[in-house]
Amino acid sequence: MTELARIVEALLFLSPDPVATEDLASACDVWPDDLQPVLEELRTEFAEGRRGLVLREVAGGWTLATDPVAEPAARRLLARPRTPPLSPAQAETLAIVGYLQPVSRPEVARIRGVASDSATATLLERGLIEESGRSQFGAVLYRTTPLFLKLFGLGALDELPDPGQWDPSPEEHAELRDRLLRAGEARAGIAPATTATVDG
Amino acid sequence: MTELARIVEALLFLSPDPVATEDLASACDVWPDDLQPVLEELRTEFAEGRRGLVLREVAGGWTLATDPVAEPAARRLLARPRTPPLSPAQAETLAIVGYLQPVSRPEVARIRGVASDSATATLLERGLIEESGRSQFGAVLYRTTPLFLKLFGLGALDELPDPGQWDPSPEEHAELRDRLLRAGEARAGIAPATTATVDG
Amino acid sequence: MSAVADLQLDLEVFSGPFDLLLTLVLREEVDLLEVELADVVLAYLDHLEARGELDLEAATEFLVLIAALLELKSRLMLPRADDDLLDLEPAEAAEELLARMIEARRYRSAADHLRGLLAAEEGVRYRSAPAPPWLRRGGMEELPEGVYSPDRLGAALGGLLRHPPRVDVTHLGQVRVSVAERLSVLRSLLRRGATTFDEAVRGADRVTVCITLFALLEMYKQGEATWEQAEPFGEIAIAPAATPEAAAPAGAAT
Repeated sequence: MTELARIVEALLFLSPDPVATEDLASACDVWPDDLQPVLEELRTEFAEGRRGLVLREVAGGWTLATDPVAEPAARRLLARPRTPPLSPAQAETLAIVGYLQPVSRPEVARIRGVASDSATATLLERGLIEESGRSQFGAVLYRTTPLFLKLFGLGALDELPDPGQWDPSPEEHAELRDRLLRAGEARAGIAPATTATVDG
Repeated sequence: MTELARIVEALLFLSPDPVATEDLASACDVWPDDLQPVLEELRTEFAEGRRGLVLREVAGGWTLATDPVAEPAARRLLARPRTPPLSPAQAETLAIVGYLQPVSRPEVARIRGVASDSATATLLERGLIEESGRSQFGAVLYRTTPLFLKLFGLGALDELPDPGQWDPSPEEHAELRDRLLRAGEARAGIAPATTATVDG
Repeated sequence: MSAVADLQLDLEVFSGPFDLLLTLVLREEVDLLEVELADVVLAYLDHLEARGELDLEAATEFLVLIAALLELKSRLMLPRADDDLLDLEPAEAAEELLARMIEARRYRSAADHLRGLLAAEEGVRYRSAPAPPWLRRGGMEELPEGVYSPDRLGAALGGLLRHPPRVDVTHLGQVRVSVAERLSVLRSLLRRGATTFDEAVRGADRVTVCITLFALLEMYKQGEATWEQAEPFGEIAIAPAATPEAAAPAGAAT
């Protein structure tokens, strides 16, 4: 291992958060370009399945994490539990904040069709979202945190897939529209379209 | 690397304190004797001068530590209090403490209209504010620190800018503290005579 | 805000005076989607009964406000808050509803994706340990001076000195009609004989429709008119309560 690789390994061990390439470079007093071969070396060294640790690129930086092979033992050794899974309400709220940030609570409620206050509170408490100023009406706005990216294994927000991929196909779309139109016409049929006769 | 060695590496990475051989063994669900070759393997792997991390056997057991080669870089990366941008909540809380100090936590909450515990905790953690005794009602009081002055490039507290240029109603001449409290209460919708409970 | 301001509500999400509810809704501090507006109307009817008299001005004000809230709520439930959705054709309504369904479904799928990502991270742990002692010492001396601007604090303080703007409801619908006005319209129609509710509100906007209905209620209560509706959503026939004069042929031919 080169000395530079040794230093970077130590820095990643010590840093509580993922470290961006530029920050690693300035700490090591080298140019970011000089760090590329070192990061490649470490990436090979800590490739998945080789060791107990894996080098990961998350939340805009580099970090070391454990390989899942150690999870049962880690659970026995450490009292600290892993991040619990998200409830459907929490996951939906997080998805809306993730894609639309900054977004206000009423906006989340409008999209979900139900109030999302306790889901929002839980996500705040778990540090997955945070406040990000206020809307023009004074409602608190929310955005996701670097911890969100880290825990979900994302390098950056733009790694979230295009949500359009979950939209219905053109056929499904047409069918849905037909069904809605029929329902709409049935409702409109009740309203008087013509002048009704007045009974005496 | 054997699977057992990988697991032990991960456990030593995760554990902030030295881990006894017996604890490692029971976490890995093996006999302590089975762990000896693994520990030898890791001791060679993490021998001094080989990597950025060194495996040490200390009084309490086994622990991973950084090699001294990385110390200067680690200091550059981590040994300074962090100065990430202030969030709106942190800036508001810091402004209140800066201008009104000493100020109590309930006062901050009344002015901001929300409990400001996480912002306060972050400012404390970063050394920008500190506790400064208790109010006559027993609430913790806060004031800014010398670090605060330094990070804001101020020689003394009276160099804080006159808030007049940002004051929405500069014609009012009441004391700043009273005006902030009244504005906070007005924003919270607390009309003096009515009692409204809003279940968020 | 006389009689309306007196109206005290005790709803699931809010208890307090009606005008405060309005304020909080406009400031997005109470989620209108959670407010049962029907309960507000019931509370108002109780309130009226307790007062034992009808203040036409206050009644108009209440109707305008509750109509505005209803409109706002219906807008909130449709995708684009700014669009004028007042007079939607069935086809347009279907499109709006469709867009809303697709949007909700999109984020439900995105939520499933996120839960999948989190599940895939099962067993990945990060180190969390305090910095070693040699790293904790010192630091102060190496700090960059003036990394933050004091103006940020001044601006934050200025924001905190701001009082909320007085709540302006004019954009929700101005009081252009009053119960008294609609009473006189109904009375003049009825002078020509029986009529229908549709006739009384032909071409009128939603607020006028509400207030006309209220005026009609009042006439019924006073014994000035009778009304009848054969089936739900059917025609409302209105007739003068007193013996009608022979319908004058001079009326407009429809």
